[in-house]
This record gives sequence, structure tokens and C-alpha cells, in this order.
Amino acid sequence: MHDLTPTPALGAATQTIGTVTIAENTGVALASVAARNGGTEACAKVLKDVLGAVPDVGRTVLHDPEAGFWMGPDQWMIGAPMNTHEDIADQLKAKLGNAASVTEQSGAWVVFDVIGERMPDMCEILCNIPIRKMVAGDVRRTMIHQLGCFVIRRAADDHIRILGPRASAQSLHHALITAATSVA
Amino acid sequence: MIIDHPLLGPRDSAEFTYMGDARLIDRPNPNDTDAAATFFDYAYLRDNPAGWHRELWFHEAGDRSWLVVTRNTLTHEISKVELARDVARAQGRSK
Amino acid sequence: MTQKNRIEGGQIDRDANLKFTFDGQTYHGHAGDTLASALLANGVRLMGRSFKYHRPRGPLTAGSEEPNALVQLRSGARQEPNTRATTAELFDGLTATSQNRLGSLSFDLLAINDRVSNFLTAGFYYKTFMWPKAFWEKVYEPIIRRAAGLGSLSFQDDPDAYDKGFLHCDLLIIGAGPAGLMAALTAARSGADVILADEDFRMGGRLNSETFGIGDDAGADWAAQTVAELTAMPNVRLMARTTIIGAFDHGTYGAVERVSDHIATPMDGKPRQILWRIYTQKTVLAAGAIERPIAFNNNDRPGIMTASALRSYANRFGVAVGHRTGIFTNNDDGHRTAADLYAKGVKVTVIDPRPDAPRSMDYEVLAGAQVTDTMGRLGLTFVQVRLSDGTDRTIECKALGVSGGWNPNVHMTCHQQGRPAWNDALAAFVPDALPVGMIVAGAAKGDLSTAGALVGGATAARAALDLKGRMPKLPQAEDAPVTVTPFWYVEGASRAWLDQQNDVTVKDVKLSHQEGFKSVEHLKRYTTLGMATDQGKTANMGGLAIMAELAGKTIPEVGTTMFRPPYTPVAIGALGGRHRGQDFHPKRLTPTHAWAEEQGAVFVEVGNWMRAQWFPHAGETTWRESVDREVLATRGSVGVCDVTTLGKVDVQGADAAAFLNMIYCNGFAKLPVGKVRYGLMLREDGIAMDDGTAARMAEDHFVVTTTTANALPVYRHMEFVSQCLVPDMDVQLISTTEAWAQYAVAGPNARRVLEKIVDQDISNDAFPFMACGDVTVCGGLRARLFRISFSGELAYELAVPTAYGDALIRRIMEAGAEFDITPYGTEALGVMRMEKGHAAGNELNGTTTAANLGMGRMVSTKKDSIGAVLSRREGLNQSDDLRAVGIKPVDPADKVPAGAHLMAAEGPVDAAHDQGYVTSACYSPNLGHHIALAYLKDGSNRIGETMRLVSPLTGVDVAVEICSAHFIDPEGERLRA
Amino acid sequence: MRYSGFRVIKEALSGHKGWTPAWRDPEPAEHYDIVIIGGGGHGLATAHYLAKEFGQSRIAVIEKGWIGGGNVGRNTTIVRSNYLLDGNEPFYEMSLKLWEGLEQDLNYNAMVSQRGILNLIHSDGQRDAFTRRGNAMILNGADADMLSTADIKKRYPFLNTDDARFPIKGGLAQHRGGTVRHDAVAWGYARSADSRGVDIIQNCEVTGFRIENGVCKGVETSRGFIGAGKVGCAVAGNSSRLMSKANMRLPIESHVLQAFVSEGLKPVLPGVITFGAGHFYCSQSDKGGLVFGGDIDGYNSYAQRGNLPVVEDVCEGAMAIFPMLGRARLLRMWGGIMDMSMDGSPIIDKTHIDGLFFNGGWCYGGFKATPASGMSFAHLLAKGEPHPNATAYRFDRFEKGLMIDEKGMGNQPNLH
Repeated sequence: MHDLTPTPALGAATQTIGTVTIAENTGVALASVAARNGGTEACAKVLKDVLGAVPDVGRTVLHDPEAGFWMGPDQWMIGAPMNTHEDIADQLKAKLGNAASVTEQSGAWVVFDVIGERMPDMCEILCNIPIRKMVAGDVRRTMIHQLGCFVIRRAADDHIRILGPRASAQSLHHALITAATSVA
Repeated sequence: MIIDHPLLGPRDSAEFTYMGDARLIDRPNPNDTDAAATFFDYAYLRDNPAGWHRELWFHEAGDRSWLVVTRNTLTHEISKVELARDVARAQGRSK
Repeated sequence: MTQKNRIEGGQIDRDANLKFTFDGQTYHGHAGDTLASALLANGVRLMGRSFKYHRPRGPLTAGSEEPNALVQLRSGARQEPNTRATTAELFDGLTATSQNRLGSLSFDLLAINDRVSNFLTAGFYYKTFMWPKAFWEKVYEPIIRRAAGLGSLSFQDDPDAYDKGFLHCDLLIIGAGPAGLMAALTAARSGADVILADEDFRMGGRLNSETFGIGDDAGADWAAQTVAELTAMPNVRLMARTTIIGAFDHGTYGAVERVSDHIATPMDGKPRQILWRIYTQKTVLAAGAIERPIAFNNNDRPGIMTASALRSYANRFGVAVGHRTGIFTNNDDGHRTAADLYAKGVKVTVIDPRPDAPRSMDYEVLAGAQVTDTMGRLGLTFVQVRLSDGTDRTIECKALGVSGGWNPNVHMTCHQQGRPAWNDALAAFVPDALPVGMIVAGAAKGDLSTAGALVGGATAARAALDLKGRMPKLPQAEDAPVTVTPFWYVEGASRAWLDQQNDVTVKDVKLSHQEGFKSVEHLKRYTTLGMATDQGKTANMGGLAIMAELAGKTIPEVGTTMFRPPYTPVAIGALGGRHRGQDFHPKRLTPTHAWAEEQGAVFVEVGNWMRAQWFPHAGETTWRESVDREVLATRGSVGVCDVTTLGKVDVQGADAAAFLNMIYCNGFAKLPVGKVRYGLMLREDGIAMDDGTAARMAEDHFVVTTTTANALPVYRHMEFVSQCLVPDMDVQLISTTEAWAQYAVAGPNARRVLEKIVDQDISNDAFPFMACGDVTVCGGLRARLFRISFSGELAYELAVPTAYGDALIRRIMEAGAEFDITPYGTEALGVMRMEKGHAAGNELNGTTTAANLGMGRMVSTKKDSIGAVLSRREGLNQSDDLRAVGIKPVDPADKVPAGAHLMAAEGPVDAAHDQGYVTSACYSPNLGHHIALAYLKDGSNRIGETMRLVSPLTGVDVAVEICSAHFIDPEGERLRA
Repeated sequence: MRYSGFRVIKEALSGHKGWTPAWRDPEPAEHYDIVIIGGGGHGLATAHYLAKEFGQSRIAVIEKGWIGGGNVGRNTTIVRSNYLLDGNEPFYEMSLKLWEGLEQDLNYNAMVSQRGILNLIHSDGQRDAFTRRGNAMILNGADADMLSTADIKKRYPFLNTDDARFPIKGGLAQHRGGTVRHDAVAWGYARSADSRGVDIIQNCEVTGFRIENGVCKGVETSRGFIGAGKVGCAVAGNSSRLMSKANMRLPIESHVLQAFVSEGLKPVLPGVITFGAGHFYCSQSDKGGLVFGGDIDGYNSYAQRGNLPVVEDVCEGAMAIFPMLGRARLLRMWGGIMDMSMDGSPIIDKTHIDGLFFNGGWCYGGFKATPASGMSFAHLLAKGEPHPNATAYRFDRFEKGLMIDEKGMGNQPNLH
């Protein structure tokens, strides 16, 4: 076992502004899965085994411990708790074999949970998604402060999870705080 | 503008990067004897119509699909949006 | 000061007293006032000066179409020039100053222009100021520029914030007058998602300014009740103080919500305004109509305004502009103003050019009469009237309401190239071709009665949402027919204003026609008619009518100019949003950022990345000292550099190798697993696009690197090739730039450092130059190791998942301590790559070929690759083509700056004899002199030649020697050590 | 009629009765020696120089709408010659020199105002590239000046030099650059050409070319056939539409470029400033409006209007360097159609059809090129050979690999 300590993308303290709480979630391990030519069915079978269902276009399967969402044609992002699934890419690759290409993504993203009554107001000045029409499990790739992010509508009506580029965690967090203050 | 993505539905065109004429799918065969001429035509000459135009857009801030959008350059009306991969295959491109 | 013109009634809160100042003088008004209504209540009619002649001006309107009453609102950094007093909502502590004056508002020295106006006709400046030639910029133009313009910016940074946002709805309704409210009610009751936006702070539109009722209620009360009902509905978003600025493609509308303009300063963290992009399925445009004036002699004096404005001031704001008031109207609606004012105790005389002008009340009506002139230097005192019998009469009055009929507000219908159609009954343009999804209702459509507006609003909403079932019963409302006799200007006027702000008179239009500026666009440009801050909302029709008359055409034959967004001017701050200062673009921080900060690194912007440029040590006084030290230490022992910013693309799939063979001009099909190869990517036009490496991690898995700058375009290009050109190749691409922290460890001791970190054998035999592979570090962490070198030293790039990047750099520093490992930044990196002769962004400038780079033979002729065919064009393969070479100064003390041009040692120094240019340059601490990389014509055959390097821009002219670009270790022994 | 201050005074004192039309409104003749299609800046300038410099007569300019209604009437009025490449720089420097004497040449005040243009520098790589460019300008006989941040701060104290995401690290100035009153350029050339006998025929749309045995004999128009010894096309923005009538496909795409003007303001900006880390450039007109723009919308369009994302992008650039502009208001936005060529540079050349000549592909750069384009096109039409400063603007440069690519973007027109 190695002795290196991981650092969170930002290490931001949870903040509540008005009704909205913004928390960095450092516990998510991620890997992307892309079906190979001819591997769609085999890939779907594995995804179904892992998640219970294959995430449809624009949708997330909110499942425990693994969850997954659609990223593009024949491409999905799979997430799971970091403390049990740090090697999620290897785990998936082992199951998928040549049916899919798997790429480790844990390091590429910063994850924020945004929860609160005014979350939809905040979303409206952050990004171009129809937040009030989205239902639990909907996912959108969108731009927040010029950064390509995924916004996942979680089970609770006032909860979204945002995956943004890790290197810009600070800028993204600043944008979230600014927007929350603006609508508070 | 709104591009009605065949998978994702309506999206602001600001999410996309534009490339141009969808004839760029029709890359000539480099082994043809007149390849120098056909590649010049392919790379440089455009119909550039005032009216309906089939063109390539990349969903950069979305699902990373290349799309073929049929759009009127006089009115910006969009009549059809297809996945470029499907179009390319239908036009006989393979490997 | 008392509000001497304040009368009973109106929708102002008389309990809320607000104090404000105008030009330093303190006044009082009420909540619900605009600045204009409050000033008028206080008896102030003079509010501004016109653009060209500096004529005294007061409000012409009570709305956003105002051309005259422009002020500088607020003070200090928040000063807002050109703010319309007619829409500025009064708040306690408001300060405003008049603008475009030299001296005081009532004594403006530049009013001299009015005296010499006969010389300053339309286009006079095109005909003069040409001699002497040098005088234009030195004398004439500075004078003109100082006199021109309106208000002033503060010359301080705007302290307020602006937000941008996005809204989605089924139906957007523009305008909350009777039509808009009825449309909203109809749509909302059907359950649709509705946005109702109105530029005013009080919804209701004209209903707030009228005395007639709807059903059993006063119009304004009905509006308030309707607004209350809509407010309670969850599917309705009411947006007051929100101007829809433009109709863009496919149901996208821009809107500006003035969140904080009605208070002194925005609350902490809150925006001043929000720019909304509204996406809607359908739109009901219920923007009302704008009353147009009539042109007559001196029709621009403070106190002269549209009749409907007088009515608004009286009915909505409780202000009688003048207790003796004239109304000059060619239509029945002007009489409505007369009646309302009369009912409020104002002495009214109506001047109506129609012989059959109606008479309904006890006020005086002069039928068949016209206003021929007015008096009053700073405000109206008398009007002169020519009666139907040809005699003149002078009438004393402080206010004159003018009504030339109503123009439906077609602005937004024309934002997508649509042109309106002429309607004879209204003597006005009405909407014709509409943006897709738009329906027009109410006065904007030409239905000028209240009943027409209610029916129109309901009908439009039903049509927009395709609602079935019976039309609901609508409340009763006035349904007066429109009676208007076209009447544009009074004959014989010498100075009758059409465009009051830009000072365009009837005479100017005639002169421009005389000079051949006959098309409507020529007229506009030559006279500046309609080009002021109001874009001619009250002026253009008069100009068109006169042009039509002069050309012997009808008004529709003359046509209109384009209506362009925005509907009313928009603060540039709102369009910029939060993206200013440090937030202009997001920052990308590398995994070592925190650690580098601890080391005191100096950072530099590289695209959005912030990279350590160098790491100064105590005692170092110049950046060069630090950089030289970093270079020498690395070449002498070992250095470490964060190279995470290089683009990384994961390429997987059965056809991954074939795909890279297509993407790169050189071959990749036979690259063994565990090996890295340098690759050069061409654009299809044969020019170098990017370079980097591809590492074969497995038979079906490559890791491709790109330059930092090109990461995105290269990825996009790869997806294009994959999806559009070779759709059946089994290849999956995904960017992993940020997933891995990647560090270059370079220098003769690099291996000895990494042996302490990497768990596997990395000896030269086990892991030779250009090897790559999955490894583990520090006892088991997954990692990737590449034996590649940008510096030319024995070097490795080690990558770990980004979360471990911080820990790894610290571990590397610990492991390297015994070798005095030195962190180096982008400057040292640049020096070392130049010493080694490696190309970078300055060399790959988008016009260089593989041949220019000296890599012509890399372009394989045995396989197809992007760009290969067109790279063979003759112009890209000439005998004296540019070649990459090295440059060193003949005198080692000389500098050889980038951007300098190469000339023959003897001979002329000019463009015709240009031989090439320096792309990159630096001081080489290893060589002890400056070096540079350059492109030189036929350069590979000119090694050893002495040339002249010139940079006249920066005063450089030195002798240089052309040499190989490989200044250090040309045989590459260090790499393979 | 000669314009002068004296004449203005005389007319003012006599009721302005003596002003005559700036140009005639003639019926088209049956045949001209040279027909120029396009009554924009370039077409009118071509006619002026053909008549004045090349002794040509029997010239017509035919225009489908009203003269000056295309890009010469909807641009941001900047003139400069700060180009890098040898194919371009001598041409644009010739243009700038012609601008400098234009008003006297035309007897029309086009308000040529050489208040300078400044390209801001935000990175070392940019400085290297601008140094190379500045040197190329000087080596070609133009002026260039490298300014330090301190110089810039002194000249423009309100620029954001303290809190900038991409700090200003200097700037390349061309002090002879500046602005010109754009409409006046079209009118001045038209008036001068007209006075030299050129027929300017408005509201006359070309519907086709009459081509017999590979020779162009004239043009079919909405007002009948007009015969011509030579036909020159100068309709940038609509080049592909027009040339398709001669069955030609061009290395050009049509794109919309938006531009913006603010409300009138008291003097703020003396010269032209170009932001180097975003899409924004700005000058102030004599009337007081800030005239600004940025990048094209990026998609093929003939619609003369753009969309919000680009408007916002430009204003973000504005706020990044001029934070005081937050409280200035954007008054009007409009769009012009650009001939975006495959290398970002124009074409002035013969076509494969005898007697048919082409001028187009001006990308963003058409306005500043107006005099040189007119001079060069006139040279080509009169002598059959390219002007010495415009020899690189050939059709066949793409086939031969001799592109003039200032930005290094290749065959991707929307990136130039």
C-alpha cells in the first residue's frame, strides 16, 4: 500500500448562503466507459449488472454504491464512493474486457453538492439549463463560468450535484458562491 | 440559435463549435491520380449558398457529437439535424 | 421648494416623500414618481440640451422613447450618462445633473451653435474642414469632439456587479398593458409556463395613464388586480423593470432586468442588473404604441410634449405640467388628453387642423387651426395659432400636448429582417412578417382601443398555446374607433424639429433630398435622423412622410430603415456580466499550485492555466538569475517541472493505432507497446497543426499529448476524423488532461531520484529512452511513466492521479534533496528546449510546414494521413523555403531578440531583402550567450553564414551566425544516458 | 460643384438653394467599356481611380440597392496598415497613404482621423509575434511603435492594468492608423467618380452574366442587359452568390460580423484599442459614440444580424479592459456579411472567363483597404495586370500552396 495522501480538489469548507448550502464532495471515484464497436450489448449488460440499468440519454441512474450517467453516444460516467472504489476503472475494465474502453476520471473532476430552496434561482444565473423542468436523475452538460460541467438533478428537489473541471475548482467554487449570494 | 440535437433536444448553438460545409465529410481518396485537384477542391472551394446549407457543428460543451445541421443562411431556420457519424456512414464512409 | 404642479390623483405614494437633487438644487417627490414627473411636479421643465444646437429641452414623452430629457444620474463612479429622466425611478437621495452644456443648463455657451445653425445644416461637415490638410486632427476635430457627445463617463471603474441568467418558458409576453395582461391571464390559467415582462416599474401599461375603466373597475385597478392574480400563480414569472431588448433566432430573447436601479446602491453581493437570455416556445408581443408628434416651428421647447405624455403625467403621476395647456392634435385621442386635463381643472385649448374636429366638453376647440410657432427661451410661454379663417392668435400656455396619431410599436417584429406594412386607417406601419413564434396583440398590432387590446391579448395567447374551447368572457372596455387624418408638419415652418435629440429639422430632410440623398438609408445617414439614443422612435415617421412627399411617393414606397436591437440602450456592464477583472476567464491551477506558492513561485498566464514561471531564491534580484540557476541546476544534476498542462487524450479501441496513423503525418501502426513516439499532426491543408507524443500503453490503448494551447482544437479535430471521416474505426477518445498530474524530472540524476519513487526497475535497459508504461509509485500508487525529454536531458515524465499530485511533488523534492533537485518553471523549460532546438508554439505558428521544421521526411508517403496530399503543393516545397535554424550572436554580448528579421550581412535592409525571422530567443546559461531559433530561407544550406539581425522596432542591429538549432548535445547522448 | 468652407457660408446666406445632387441618377447605357458590379466602397473607389488615374471613360457602377449600403456603411471605420506578411503589408500601407490624401483627392471631408491604433499585448509569445510584425511594418516603410505598459498607462489611465486576468504587458502602436467616417467614403468616391463621368446606377440588380465562348460580354440586370468590355465584380459579402451566376465556386464563406455603437459620450478614447486576450476593439466617433466590435458569429450567414452570445463575448472583453464602460450603454447592434476567405486575405484577380474580373474575400479588412483595393482593381481592369502591391491576391494561390495566412488558421474561414 502506498503512503501518499490525496488532496481534495479545493478543500473548501461547506458554506451556507441564504438558503443554499455548497459543499465540496471529495468522496467520489469516477471512470468513463465507452462501448467499443460491436460491444454495445455486452457493455450494456455489465452496466446493468453494476447500476441496475443503463443510463439513458440525458439521465443518471442514482444507484448505490455505483451510480452512472450518460455522457455521449455509447459513453457513460460511472461514480462510486472513493473509499471503497478508488480502483473503479480497474474494476470496470475487469468486467468489461474488450467490450468497452475505460478511462480513469477521478482526478479530472471536482464535485460540489448544492442544496437549498433557492437552488433553482441560483442555477438560472449560473448556467443554461431548464432547472425547473428537470426531474430527479436528469443530467446536463453545461457551461458554468465558461467551464464545462455536469449538473445532476439529485433525488431531493432542492439538490444538484455539479461535476466541474478539477483544475478550475477554485474559479468554479467562486462562481457558485457569487451566484448564491446574488440570489440569497 | 437553437440546435435541436437528435439525442439531447434543443440546445443553444453557443454550446457548439462550427466547422462549415458538411461536404468536409466527403474527403477524397488520396490514392486517386487527381488527388491534388480533388483535395484542393475539397479543402478550399465552397458553394456558400444563400439559402439551405448543410453544415458541421461540434457539441463541444455537450456530448461531443459532430452534427450535420441543415440550416438556411438567409433566415437561420433549421430544418434538420443529424448525427454526423450516421451521415458519414450513409455516405459510404467506413474506415 | 413646493411641488407646485402636483395635482390630485395618480399612482404615487404621497406618504413616501423622497428627496432628490437636480443640478445641485434639492427637490421633493413621491414614491411612484419618475425623475421627470417629480421635476415637472416641482415646476422644472428644462432638463437638457440638444445634441447639435444645444437647444433647451424638456421631456417630450413619459416613457422610454424619450429623446430630450437625458441626464447624468447618480455621481462619482456610479455616474450614468444619458439616462432618460422619463423612466428613471425616483428614490430617496437621487442625484442627477444636466449634461451636454458648457456653463449652466439655463445658460449654455454652446447655444451659440443655435445662432449659427444655418451654417450647420445636414452634412455640412462633409463639405468643409478640408484645408489646410493638417488642421483636421489638430484643430477642427478636437473642437468637434469636445462639443459632440452627450453625457460623460466617470473615468472610474463601474463599482456595480451584473449577473447573467437563463430562463425557459412556454410563452413570453412582452408588455404588461391590457393586451399583455389579458394574454398572461389566459395563458396562465391554461397552466402554461408564462413570463410577463414589462420595462416599467408598474405593470399596466397605458391603463395606469388613463381614466377609463375595465368592467366595473378603473383601468389601473383592473391591472393591479390582474397582476395580483398572476403573482399568486406558480407557473407565472412577472418581470417588472425588465426590458426585452431583442428578438434573436429561434425564440431566444434578450432581457435586461433592472434589479437595483431604483435604489441608491445595490445591496451587498446583489447585481445592479441581470441580463436574461429567455428561451420561449411562443411570444406575444404586446408592446403598445407610441404617440408621434407633429413638426412645426420651434416645436421643441420645454413644455411641449406628446399629448399622451401630458395625460400620463396628469393621470398617473398627479402632475399638471401647465395650468394653462394647449393640445395640438390631428386625431380624437388628443381630445382624450384635453378631456382628462379639463376634468382636473386645467384650462385647455385644443388646436385641431381637422375642420370637423369633435367638441365634447366645455373646453375651447379651434377646429381647422394649426400651431405655427411657439415662444419661451427656456420653456414654453406662448403658442401662436393660425385659425381656420387665416388669422393668427397667440395663446398663453406652459404646456402644449401634441398628437399626430399613434405608431404601433413594431420594433421587435423587425429584429429578424422583417419589414412592417402600411395601414392607411391608422396612417402608420403595423407588423407584417414576424419572427418565428411571435404573435402581436393590442396596440402593437394596431388595435388601439382597450377592448381591442383585451380581445387581442386573449386571442394571441390562445393561438400561441393552441388552446381549444370557448373564448372566455372578457370585461367591458372602451372601444373607440381610430380617427386620424395624416398631418405630419405645418407648412412654412423654418425650424421644425423631427429628431429633437440630433437636431434634425424638416429643412434638413429637404436639403438632403435636394442633394440626392433620396433613399431612406441615405437620409438617415446624411442627416443623422433617428440615430440618437432614442433611435428615432418619435422622429422617424415624420422624416419618412416628408421624404415621401418630396419624392412623390407613398410612405410605404419610401420604406423604413432597419429596426435593430436593443429596443432601448443597454448598459455594457449588463452584457459583460460577472466576467471582468480576475473573473474575466476562470483559472486553471496545476496540481503543484499550492506547493509552488509555498516556494514563492512567480506565475504566468498560459491560456487559462496559471503556471510557475520561475522560483526565485532569496537574494536573486532579476528573473534571469533565477532562470539561469534553474537551467544550470537541471542540466548539472536534476530538476522537476509540472507539465500537467499539456493536453492529454486517451485513445482506445481496436483501431487506435490505425487512427493515429491517420492523424499523424508519421507512422504509428508499428509502434510497439511500451514505446513512445514523437508525432507531428498536420491540418488538411498540409500545415503543421500540433506536435506531441503518443505512448502505446497497450495494443489498443494510446496516450496522446498535445501542446498546452492546442489541447481543445486537437481533441475536436480527432473527434471530427473519428466521427466524420472514419466512422467505423473502433476508436474511443476522451480528454484526460486534468485527470493526471504529470511532472518532468530531468537531468543526469533524474533516474537516481525516480528510482526512489517508482516501484519498478527503471534502469536504462529496463526502461530505455522513449519507453513508457504503467508503473506504481511510493509503494503501490498507480502511475504512468514516460521516458521522454523536452529539455534534452535524461528525463522522465511521471503521471499520477491528480489527487496525489501535491503529495508526489513533495515526495520528489524529498527524494531529490540529496541531489539538490531544483524545481523549474516555464522560463527554464523554454530555455532548455531552445538549447535543444525543440519547436514550440512560436515555431508552430500555423503557417509552418513539416519541411520548414526540418521534418519534411516525416510526412509518410506510404500511408494516408490528414494533410499529406496538400502538403505536397509547389508553394510549400520551394527551394528557398524557410528552414528552422539556430542563431548565435557574433559578439557574445549581443542579444538576438525574438521577432527580429534576418538580412544578408551586406546589402539593403528592407522587406524585399528579408531572409527570415527569429521565432524564439533566450539567454543560454550553458553557452554563456544569447541564442535563438529562427526560420531562414534555405536555412539548412546556410549554416555558418554570418548575417545581420535587425529589429528596427526595438533598435537592434547585430551580426549573427547561423548554426544548427541543436545547441546542446546534438547527438542526443544525454537523452539516452 | 466644389465644396469648401466658403461655399458652405455662401449657401447658408442664400437659403441653401444652390446645393446640387452629389451624384446623378442616370439611366443605364447599352454598353460601357467597364462595368463594375457593386456600389460599395471598393466598387466606387475602383470607378474613381479608373477615371482619374487610368484615363478610362465609359464606366458604370451598378448597384442592386443604394450605394454605400453594404459593408462600407456598416463597419467600425478603422484604418491601419499593421500587417505581418509581405503579401499584405505593402498593399495596406499603400491604402493608408491613399487615405492620408483622400479628402483633398475627392474634395470631400471623410474625416480621416489618424489618432492611432494600439494592439495590446498580454503574453511573451504575443510580444514576440508583435515584434516580428512591427519590424515587418517598418521594413515595408510603414510606422510602428512598441509601447511599454507604463506608456500605455499614461495614455489610457482608465485601462484595467491593476486587476486584470490577463495583464497588459505592452502594446504595438501604429500612430498613423485611425478612423474614417465610413459613409462619407462611399459618398466621396461616388461624387468624384460621377463628376468624372462615371454612371452610378442604383436599384439595378445583376441577374446573370452574358458569357459567350468563354468571354464575358456584359451583365443581365433587373433593368435590362448592359453590355461591357470588361466586368469587375466588387460585391464582398455576396461574392459567392454573384459568381455562382458565372458557375464559379470560390474559396470564400459568408459570415456575419456584428458591430456595436454606444450612446454618444463626451471624449473618452482618443484612438483605437484592440484587446489581445479577448474579442474586443473600440474607438470613439466624432459624434461621441463608442464604436466597437469583436469576432464574427462564426457560422455561415447572409442574414445581416447575429446573436447574443457574441454580443456578450464582446462586452465581456470591453469590461475586462475598460471597467468604466459598465455604465455606458450599447445603443445599436448590427451585422454585416463578410467574405471570409480560406486564408484570411483577399482576392483581386482575373477569372478564367475573359473579361470577367473579381475583387473580394476581404474578411474583416475590407474598409481599410478601400482606396488600395480601388486602385489595384482599377489597375487590373485597365491594364490587365495586377498592381505591383497586389500581386499575391491571386485565385490560384490556394491550389499552389501560396496562402497569405496572417493568423495561421488554415482553410477554416471562420477562424481568420
